[in-house]
Amino acid sequence: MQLRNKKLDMDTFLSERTEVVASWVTGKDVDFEEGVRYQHSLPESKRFSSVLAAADREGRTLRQPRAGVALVDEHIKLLQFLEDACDLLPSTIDAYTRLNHYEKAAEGIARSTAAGTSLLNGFPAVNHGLKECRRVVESLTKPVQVRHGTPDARLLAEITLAAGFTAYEGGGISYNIPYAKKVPLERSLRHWQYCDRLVGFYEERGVRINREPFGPLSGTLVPPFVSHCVAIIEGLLALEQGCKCITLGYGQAGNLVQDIAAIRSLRELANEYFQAAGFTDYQLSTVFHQWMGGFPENEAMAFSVICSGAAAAALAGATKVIVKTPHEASGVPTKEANKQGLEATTQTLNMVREQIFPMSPTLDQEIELIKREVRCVLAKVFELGEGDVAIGTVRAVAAGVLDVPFAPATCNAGKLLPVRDNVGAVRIFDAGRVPLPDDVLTFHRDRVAERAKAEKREASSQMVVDDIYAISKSRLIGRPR
Amino acid sequence: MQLRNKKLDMDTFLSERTEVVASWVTGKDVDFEEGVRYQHSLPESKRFSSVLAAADREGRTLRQPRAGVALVDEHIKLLQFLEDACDLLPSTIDAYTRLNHYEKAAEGIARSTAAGTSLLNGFPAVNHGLKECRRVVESLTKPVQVRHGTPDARLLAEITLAAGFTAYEGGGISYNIPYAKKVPLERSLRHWQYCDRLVGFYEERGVRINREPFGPLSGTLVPPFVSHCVAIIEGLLALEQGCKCITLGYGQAGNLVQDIAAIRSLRELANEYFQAAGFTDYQLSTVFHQWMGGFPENEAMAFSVICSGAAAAALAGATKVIVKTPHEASGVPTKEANKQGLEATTQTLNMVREQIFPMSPTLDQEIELIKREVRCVLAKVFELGEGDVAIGTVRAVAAGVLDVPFAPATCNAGKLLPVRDNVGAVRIFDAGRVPLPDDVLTFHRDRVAERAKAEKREASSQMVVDDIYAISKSRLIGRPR
Amino acid sequence: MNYLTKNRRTQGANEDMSETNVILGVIGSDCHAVGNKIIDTVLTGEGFRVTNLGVMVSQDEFIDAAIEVGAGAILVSSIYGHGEIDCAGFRGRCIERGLEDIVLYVGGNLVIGKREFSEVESMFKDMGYDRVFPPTVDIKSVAQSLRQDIVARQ
Amino acid sequence: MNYLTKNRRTQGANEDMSETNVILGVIGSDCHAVGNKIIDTVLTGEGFRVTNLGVMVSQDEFIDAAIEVGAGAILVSSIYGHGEIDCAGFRGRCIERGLEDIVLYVGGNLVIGKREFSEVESMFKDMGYDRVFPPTVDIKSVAQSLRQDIVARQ
Repeated sequence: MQLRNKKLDMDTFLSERTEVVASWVTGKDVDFEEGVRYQHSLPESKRFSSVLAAADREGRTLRQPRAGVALVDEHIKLLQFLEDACDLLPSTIDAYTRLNHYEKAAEGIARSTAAGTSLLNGFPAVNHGLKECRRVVESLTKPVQVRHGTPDARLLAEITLAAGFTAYEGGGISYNIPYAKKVPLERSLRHWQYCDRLVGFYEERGVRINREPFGPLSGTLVPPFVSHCVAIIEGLLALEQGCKCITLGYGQAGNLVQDIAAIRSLRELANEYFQAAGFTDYQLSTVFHQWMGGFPENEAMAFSVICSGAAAAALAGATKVIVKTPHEASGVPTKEANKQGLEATTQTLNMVREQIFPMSPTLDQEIELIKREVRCVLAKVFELGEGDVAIGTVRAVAAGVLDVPFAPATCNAGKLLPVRDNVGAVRIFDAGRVPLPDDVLTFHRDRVAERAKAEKREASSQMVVDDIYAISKSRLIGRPR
Repeated sequence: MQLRNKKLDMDTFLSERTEVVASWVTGKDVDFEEGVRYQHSLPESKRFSSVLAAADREGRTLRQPRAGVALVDEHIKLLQFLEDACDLLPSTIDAYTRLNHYEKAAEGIARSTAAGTSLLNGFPAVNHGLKECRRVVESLTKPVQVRHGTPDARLLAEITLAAGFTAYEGGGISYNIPYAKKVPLERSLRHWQYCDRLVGFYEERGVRINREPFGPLSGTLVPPFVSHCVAIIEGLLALEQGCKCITLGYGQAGNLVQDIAAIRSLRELANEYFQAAGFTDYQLSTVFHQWMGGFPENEAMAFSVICSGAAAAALAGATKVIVKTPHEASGVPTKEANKQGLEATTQTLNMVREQIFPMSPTLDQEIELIKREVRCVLAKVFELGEGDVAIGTVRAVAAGVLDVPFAPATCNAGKLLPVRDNVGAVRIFDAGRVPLPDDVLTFHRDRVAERAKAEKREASSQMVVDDIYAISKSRLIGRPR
Repeated sequence: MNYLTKNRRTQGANEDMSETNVILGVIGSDCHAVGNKIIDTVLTGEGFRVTNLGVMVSQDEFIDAAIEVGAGAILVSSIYGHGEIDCAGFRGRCIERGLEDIVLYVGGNLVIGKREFSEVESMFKDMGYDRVFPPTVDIKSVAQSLRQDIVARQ
Repeated sequence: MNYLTKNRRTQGANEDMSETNVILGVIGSDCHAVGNKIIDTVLTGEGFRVTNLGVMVSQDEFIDAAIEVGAGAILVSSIYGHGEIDCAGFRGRCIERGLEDIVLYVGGNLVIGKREFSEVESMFKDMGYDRVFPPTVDIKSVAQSLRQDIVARQ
């Protein structure tokens, strides 16, 4: 299969579909036409796109947790427990399903049943299959999204969309580079064209499914322009396949001005690129992820990190915020801790949402910086792809033009090295092979030098490591002590 | 005794002192000269003024809890438990001592001993006396402040300052109007001249005692200019009596821009007035109180309120922050909850302290508004006092020129009625008899009207009541639901 | 200080109750004034004739006022945690002074520290209070109970 | 992806250990890469010869690498909570394949949900791991134990 950014034709899709639904036993239950009918039977209040549109109109920031456990009844109980404290529900998929290891997921389900507690870190939707997934949707009153990290998420999409989930996270870059080790980028991009086309088919039948590229990538000091480039590319790829409802994401960096500039520039840049590519009929929203790096073990301190993210999300005007829990440092939280994260977030959103973060030259400068960086990198991506953004992406990643810091994928260059500046904004310590203009590189270098001077040490990889662990050690900036 | 803003002469002070130390049995143990020697024996690390000066130099915000229990050993254990999580320690005095009801405090101590748990809401320092208070100071490594709410705090000052406490909160207005019902203002002002003069005597003997007027007043929607006027007046009164180390306070209002403008304008105004009165040799710092109104019962939500205050304190550049606890809605917290408040605050301060809230026209406007309001009201205070700020204060309060909302004191007019505007800033709904210029009143009226329009209801006392309970009900603004 | 009462009797006024006197105040050395003003406003709006003694009220001041106006109930608030001391013996004092049947309510942060409300409630009921409320209680629901309890006692 | 190892061997290098091979990797279907890179950097800085298999490593891949370089220890990370499944039977598999005496460490967020670390530690020690670490462990202290344990086994 040769990758191009072109809408998949029906024959290609259908022949591929035969393989997809045959790849695990539960696939055979999926009937697209019946799925469309089922989706149409859902009330507006359970449709992700409608709830997002209303929030966007009202300038509200919606709350969404992460949550998923091995067994269906327990999963339903978990989501019902969280439902009152949030606006949008997730079903976080387990790590075996993400790698299409359905046998291992089956083992995890069996062992979880035996143990009486979930031994999987998420909900194995493929193994449970269409009817059980519908039982989840039917037990809830709010829209449910599939959140995962799956390079080949075709069967998962077939099952969950037919089952009434109304939003689907992921993308060919954002669910490969931070989540896989050896999956070729061409392959994951192609598989996500399938998912996007499936969403496009639903759209053509009057069923709007929300599509959300995964914003935070490795979640570790990712400069805004890096995740923005990926988000915009995945948005363009999704639009091409007929998706109409796109939510672009960004993970909290920790410096308030930079975080606000990031969300504001993300929306503006996305509209710019989508419209330049000829798309006008789409619904755009943004998602802000509370801090995705290491958390403090101390729960009071974890609440502080959660609240800082909630405040930034509201001040930035993000359409929704993905919420962490006070158990974050210990992995999968209890349902009570999960709810506490939502409650702290709710209070913060409610105390901040009407407030306006004033425009200022500092904020303007930050917005313009991100825009210039994104435009530089994306220009190179289009150039490398000779106008085709899918081909350009594969080549740009291979060339280190698109480079995600601290990602596991071997296709990723990993030469770009970020570090915080003296006010905690994420800057570039080593640009690797990312083609940024000299004055932008000088700006980053000056900011990093300012910090190095304040700390009376050279900027080095040690400074980067210090930054990675800073928040879990109760600091924003990893200063020497 | 006739009140004037003039340094008390030695004879007056000494003859008054004889009465003061005789007013309860523990008074006889106080020897000023011996107290001076004891204070000199304390290391620099236990001196409030030194720790404040260092923080001010470094631009750090220090953390201080509230804490006090009935019995000395338990009080020491409590402060030792909190010591690692904060920079400055308190001894919060119980409500009976605050009203000089030492017999009732004695009963509280006896009943607490019998019950094996504190039945008082603070530490009855006067009843415990000099030696026991010194045992508190000697059991700790950080500076300790007396925090209370005492209109006549003369004996408490004599005992605690001789015992090695190095900071003393309160003032003739701020510890009367929000704390007492029928104490004439002349009397509390005069009694606080005594306290200030005592601090002045220590200063003259080379012992610097920090003095902190109580900033938040009634803690309920107090417009910044109201508390600023009181803070500046009490600063001037303290300076006149020879105090040199002044910390002026402000209680979080909840709108970030207003809170930052408040702390910045407070420092600038204080320097302006202190220097205009001829004082140049003083040490000024600021204190930001986390939200002093009603808290949500839900502890996760309470953490959010705590963190919002910590963030505002750090962004405003306050020298210290007074920290609330997740038990706030339930009254006196456990020591564990107290520490959790400090931990959440620590994390927030550490994640915010290096960040800079950008200057902007909006912030400038807010700073200038507060300055104009303060200058108007203080001009009238000086006019009413024919140049004497003490006399002017008594007359201004009687005339409703100085007016603290929601205060219990009958001497206070209580005609000023505040309400939030559409972005959550505290504005004036009814100015009562406070002499503000027409354009300022128009500004407030327009802002309140904007909110009323958004809520499709008239601004009314119901809106004010809604605002009072909003934060405890998980909102900043008390909108109709 | 009448701004909060401007809207009194504009809504929810229950004419049956308009002659029912109740005494309101914050007991002991407690200076928390805000909640007291709000309770006054709401109860007045609900049709009670409220004699509000404000903050820092002694047991005898409550009783004096109740005798003077012939009150059907005394509503005691305590926010600062000394309730256990300040509120003890109040029922006995009422009986001594001839108010055998008066309805006695208490509410607020009644003890030092976070304790189970049910435990606090029993303690204060044992002291002779008819009802005990946490600080978060909806005042309108208090008004409703108050109506019933006063009628039941008459 | 060598930027984090630029400063290797500049500090704390222990020459005695410079020939000690250890195998490092994140087990199972776990893609958490950041901590893995840091552990590599620190252990290398401490003088170990680290063979880092990165993320998503199977038990047999660990054992293959250990046999190939003659490693004294295998360090298994698991961050995503599936440790209970992924790590089971590893000691047995090592013995089957002739690595009777190899030092076996495991660390990370090893189970689903917040549990007492002591409980998790016992569970994994029962599985045959020599030491079990929480995610917050100081890697330098791990290096110290590692040195001692490898010497003790030889």
